[in-house]
Amino acid sequence: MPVFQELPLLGTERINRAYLRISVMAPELAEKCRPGMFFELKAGLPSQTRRLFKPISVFEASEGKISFLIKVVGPGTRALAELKPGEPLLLLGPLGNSFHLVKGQNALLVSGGIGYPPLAWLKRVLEPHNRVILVHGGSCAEDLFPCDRGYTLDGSSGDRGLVTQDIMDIIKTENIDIVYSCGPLPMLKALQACVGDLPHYASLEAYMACGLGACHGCAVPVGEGWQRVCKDGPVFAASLIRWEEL
Amino acid sequence: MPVFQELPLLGTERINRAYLRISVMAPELAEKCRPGMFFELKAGLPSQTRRLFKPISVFEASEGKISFLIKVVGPGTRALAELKPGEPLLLLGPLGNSFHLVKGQNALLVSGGIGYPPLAWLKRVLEPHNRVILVHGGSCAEDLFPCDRGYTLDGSSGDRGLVTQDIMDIIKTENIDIVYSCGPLPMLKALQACVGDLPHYASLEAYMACGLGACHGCAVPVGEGWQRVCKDGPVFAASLIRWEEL
Amino acid sequence: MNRLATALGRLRLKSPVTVASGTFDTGYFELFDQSALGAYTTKTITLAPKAGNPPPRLYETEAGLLNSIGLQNPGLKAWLNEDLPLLRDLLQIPLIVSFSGSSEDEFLRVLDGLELQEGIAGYEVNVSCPNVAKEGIAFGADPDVVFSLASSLAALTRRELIFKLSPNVTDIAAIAQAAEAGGASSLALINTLYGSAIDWKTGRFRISSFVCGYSGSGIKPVALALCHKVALAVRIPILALGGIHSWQDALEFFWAGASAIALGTAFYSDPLAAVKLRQGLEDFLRENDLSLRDIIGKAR
Amino acid sequence: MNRLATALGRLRLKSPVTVASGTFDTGYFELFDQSALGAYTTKTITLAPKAGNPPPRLYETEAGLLNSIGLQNPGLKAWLNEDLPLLRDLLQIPLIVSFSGSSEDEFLRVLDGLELQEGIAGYEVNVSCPNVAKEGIAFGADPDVVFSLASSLAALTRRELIFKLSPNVTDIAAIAQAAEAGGASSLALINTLYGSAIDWKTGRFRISSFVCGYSGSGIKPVALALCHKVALAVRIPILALGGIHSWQDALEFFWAGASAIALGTAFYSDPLAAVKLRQGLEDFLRENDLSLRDIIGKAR
Ligand SMILES: Cc1cc2nc3c(=O)[nH]c(=O)nc-3n(C[C@H](O)[C@H](O)[C@H](O)COP(=O)(O)OP(=O)(O)OC[C@H]3O[C@@H](n4cnc5c(N)ncnc54)[C@H](O)[C@@H]3O)c2cc1C
Ligand SMILES: Cc1cc2nc3c(=O)[nH]c(=O)nc-3n(C[C@H](O)[C@H](O)[C@H](O)COP(=O)(O)OP(=O)(O)OC[C@H]3O[C@@H](n4cnc5c(N)ncnc54)[C@H](O)[C@@H]3O)c2cc1C
Ligand SMILES: Cc1cc2nc3c(=O)[nH]c(=O)nc-3n(C[C@H](O)[C@H](O)[C@H](O)COP(=O)(O)O)c2cc1C
Ligand SMILES: Cc1cc2nc3c(=O)[nH]c(=O)nc-3n(C[C@H](O)[C@H](O)[C@H](O)COP(=O)(O)O)c2cc1C
Ligand code: FES
Ligand code: FES
Repeated sequence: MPVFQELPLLGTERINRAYLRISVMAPELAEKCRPGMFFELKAGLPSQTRRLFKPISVFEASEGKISFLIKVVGPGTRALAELKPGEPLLLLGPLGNSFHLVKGQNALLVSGGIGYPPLAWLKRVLEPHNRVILVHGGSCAEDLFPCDRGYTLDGSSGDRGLVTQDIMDIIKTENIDIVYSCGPLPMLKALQACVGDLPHYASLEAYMACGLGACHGCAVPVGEGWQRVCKDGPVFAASLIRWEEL
Repeated sequence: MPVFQELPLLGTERINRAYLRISVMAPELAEKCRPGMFFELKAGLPSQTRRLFKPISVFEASEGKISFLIKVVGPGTRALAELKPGEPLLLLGPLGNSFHLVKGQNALLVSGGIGYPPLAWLKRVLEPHNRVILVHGGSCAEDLFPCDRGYTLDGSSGDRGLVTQDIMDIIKTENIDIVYSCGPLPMLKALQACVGDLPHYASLEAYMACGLGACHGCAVPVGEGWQRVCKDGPVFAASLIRWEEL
Repeated sequence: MNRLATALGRLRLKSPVTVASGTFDTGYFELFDQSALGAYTTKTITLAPKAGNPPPRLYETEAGLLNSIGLQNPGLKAWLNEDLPLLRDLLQIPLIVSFSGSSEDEFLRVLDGLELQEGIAGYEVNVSCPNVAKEGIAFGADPDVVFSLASSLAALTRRELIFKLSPNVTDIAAIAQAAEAGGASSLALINTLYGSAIDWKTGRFRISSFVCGYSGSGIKPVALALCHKVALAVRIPILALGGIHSWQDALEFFWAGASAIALGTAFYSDPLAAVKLRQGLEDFLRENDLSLRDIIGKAR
Repeated sequence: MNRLATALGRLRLKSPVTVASGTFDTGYFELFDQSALGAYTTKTITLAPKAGNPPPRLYETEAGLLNSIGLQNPGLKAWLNEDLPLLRDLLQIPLIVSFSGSSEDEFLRVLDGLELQEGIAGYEVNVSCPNVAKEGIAFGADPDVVFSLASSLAALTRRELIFKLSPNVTDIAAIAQAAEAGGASSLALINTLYGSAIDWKTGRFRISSFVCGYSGSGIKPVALALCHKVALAVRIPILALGGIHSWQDALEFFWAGASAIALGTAFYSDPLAAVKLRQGLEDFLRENDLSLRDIIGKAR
């Protein structure tokens, strides 16, 4: 059951140039978080009064603290970057479902861009019970974060190219049993093409308004009709997603 | 000829609770200012990007410095109050005409509320050559500023009542030759009723958009048709104002 | 004394604050108590299920929200069997069912189905959704069609019959009068304005359908002007909406002639908007020793 | 090569940036050079002088501006004798004269008077001002009336004939097609939306006329949607306006099918908006090695 709260920002930290990491202390909320879940966030600044909340994945929830890793792309995320410690952060959540957890498997985690935070956390959660490989891609060095294999479009860090380019190889050589993914749609689509019949859980993105399942704004083609990323997702079994419509 | 400039705020000072005094260093502009003239002002803050400039009278222009006395009443003036020294103030001006200056006369200056700033400056300019009495009224002690006679509606400072209540007396006992005024319309209207045939110059207020005479938004009933407060005023000969339409 | 009591035709409301069709569901009651609301309005339902429009369906503009949901809904039958029972169990406030159709016959068949059910206090007839090719706006733009539809529906029900009007017409007052003459017992206005947004870098429309519905604070001045126009033209009560966020916003609409208001997009910038609005309104009325009816339609 | 060159029917423009009728005058040229603009459009003039509406005439809303100027103007005769000579002397860019009337005959008489004068490059026929009881909207809302007016005017002039349309109609594309069929050589859209504001404390309308014109950033999504609708419906060029502030805003309208744009309310939040817009546009086109015509109407 999601909660709406206004909490003082604990800390804010610039990472690379375009990213920031922010956190709040919220033991009860942190308890409820699982990898894949997200919050609708908004900076408690006058400029944001009439603006929408923005969906942001939980990057880490431990010891009562919840933190988020955010890329500044537009007005909403820019305002989050302006928020100073002690100023109010508005949170609605935790929202959505979470990744299906397994044991004793070889798990491949594939993230692109701002798909990184939920998989980074998933990795830490899976690792005690599984062998986990996290590959991550972005457009330049700025977009790279700690992972087992990194890719950049411009080759400025890690391997040059797409995060999906070596997936077939990795699946074979590492004997992968299960795939988890989060990132931009074209990446997920290309990934699903490589994954074949392996179990694959993909976390999808969508523009959101309510975050609660009320407005049907975040619909994606899953199963027979549309499913709501905010309420039915964000994690879907990749086999149920109608990829050709994305 | 008005100029559009972005200047760093020199200083800002809270006065009473609802007012602030801000200033910029602008020797060339200061040269051109006369009592009665105003600027269109806007705080150079992101929240103001799409917002209108607000007309604010020159409170003082001397030694290269221009200052303004502003009452916080809505979003535009609130943003001006938030502006910190060094942050950009956007100025368009000086705009409008100025008070007709006289010599060797007994001048009565009557101001109400935020009509005070131009008359306070006019007083300093007239004083070397005239005998000047400034009476000022507001709703409570907060609204009072240095003057020869002050009035408040709630009696919390100065005399209790309307700034116009003793005008007839003052005109007689002080042998007034000329009247200058600036304030809310009902006050100006009541004042004009007391003033009779004495020369009376009133500075009018109006909601403004362009400030340059282009939009005809600030029209007031003067002479045969409408005159623009921003371009034809703000100072009008009171005898030409069609008071009954105000 | 409840200063906030109001009525929409046959419907007495304990709070003048309601919710805009399609923007809200019972999930919000996990965040606040339903007693803040005077009524609950459903998303628009249609006779057959509707899949809705492809994504992306939403985009936030400088002063509002664009949407193109495309009336996604499970259709009358599934709604009656799955949604209605849950709503009946949960709601302690009047339930208003919004519905639409692509022909008068379809509207009538939906109403027939709903009339057989208990626990429904009123209907909001959506003749104004701009997203769907055949439904909605075709009806909402023609006074004769609206009159005929209102007459047919009014003959079949004694429940509150609200007609929800589109702002995208030349003369909303004429449509309002047609609905009133036909037998609508109140009016809801406005639905979304036409709106669009394009990615300036690539030329791609931000939403899959080129022209979508525009809601939120940017449309408030339009909604207020049309509310006042309609208030001058009809005698039946008005449920006003369009960009309302705060209790001050709501007051503007009451002055202009609204008997109740609805919040939609406001929930997405403040999930507690309805609670705060109701409280702010109550405080204002108490401080000024006024009731809602003292100000409804008294703008000057 | 001038990447910004464009045309409105018979009128070649060196810059696609123009000014919205009634919002601008030559006073701004004390702040920036007229060469930023492709053309200069006057405030709307009418046959007889018009006093305009009583104050207050303006109010700033959360996302725009309400106005009720009431077409204040000195009338054709005074304008020809006092304003036109000054404009002719000052302007190095094409002069577009905006005019209106309360009957077809009045429009024709104004055109007759203007045709006798040199130094006018085109006309903007205002059939869309929402502030005045008899003028404007009565014409703009009826395709037959617009067709007849356009035919009569087109027969009398070889100058650029722009019809300026109102957004406050059910089907703007039908009006646009009527203007085109009649002989309009381009279209300007949109004029202001209906809008209103009320002082929530007192119930007083913020502006002397209850329903006034709403402009500024809040109407941009509407203007863009209607621009695209009309672009799909006609072949003549479109001069787009309504809430445009930045070069990114302008690009959205070019993608949607506009050949030129105009700024109005934007001048009141940035007197240099036109200069910055022109520059931003030029930089964008140069960096992407594009010309304006490569993107006009290419939204997808
Ligand atoms: C479930 C979920 C989890 C997310 N987790 C994170 C996270 O952990 N960290 C993070 O930085 N971002 C995350 N995002 C993306 C984030 O929500 C958007 O970047 C944010 O909404 C942008 O808001 P804005 O106001 O700054 O920019 P806007 O003005 O809203 O958009 C700027 C640009 O980004 C695009 N965009 C906006 N929102 C989305 C979206 N939801 N999906 C795809 N494109 C979008 C727009 O089309 C536009 O081009 C997540 C999104 C979802 C749906
Ligand atoms: C020539 C001139 C000189 C002025 N000089 C000063 C000055 O020196 N110091 C000062 O504090 N103020 C002055 N004002 C008034 C000042 O312009 C307004 O208070 C300001 O525009 C309010 O802007 P806002 O965005 O804060 O509030 P808004 O939201 O614009 O308005 C808040 C309230 O004030 C009313 N209001 C707004 N503008 C005006 C106006 N121009 N006239 C009357 N009522 C208005 C509105 O109706 C509303 O009720 C002057 C006005 C004019 C025309
Ligand atoms: C996401 C969304 C979905 C909507 N769905 C419907 C609907 O199903 N039926 C309807 O009559 N109106 C629908 N509307 C319109 C709203 O009910 C309301 O008329 C409009 O949004 C204006 O109000 P607001 O500005 O407060 O949101 C929808 C609006 C939004 C934003
Ligand atoms: C103060 C003001 C005066 C206007 N006067 C006229 C006018 O005389 N004739 C006209 O056709 N449009 C007039 N308009 C409408 C504008 O030309 C323009 O269509 C509208 O403001 C939308 O553009 P914007 O949002 O860029 O301002 C006026 C608008 C404003 C704000
Ligand atoms: S964002 Fe509203 S249903 Fe998902
Ligand atoms: S404010 Fe535009 S003419 Fe005075």
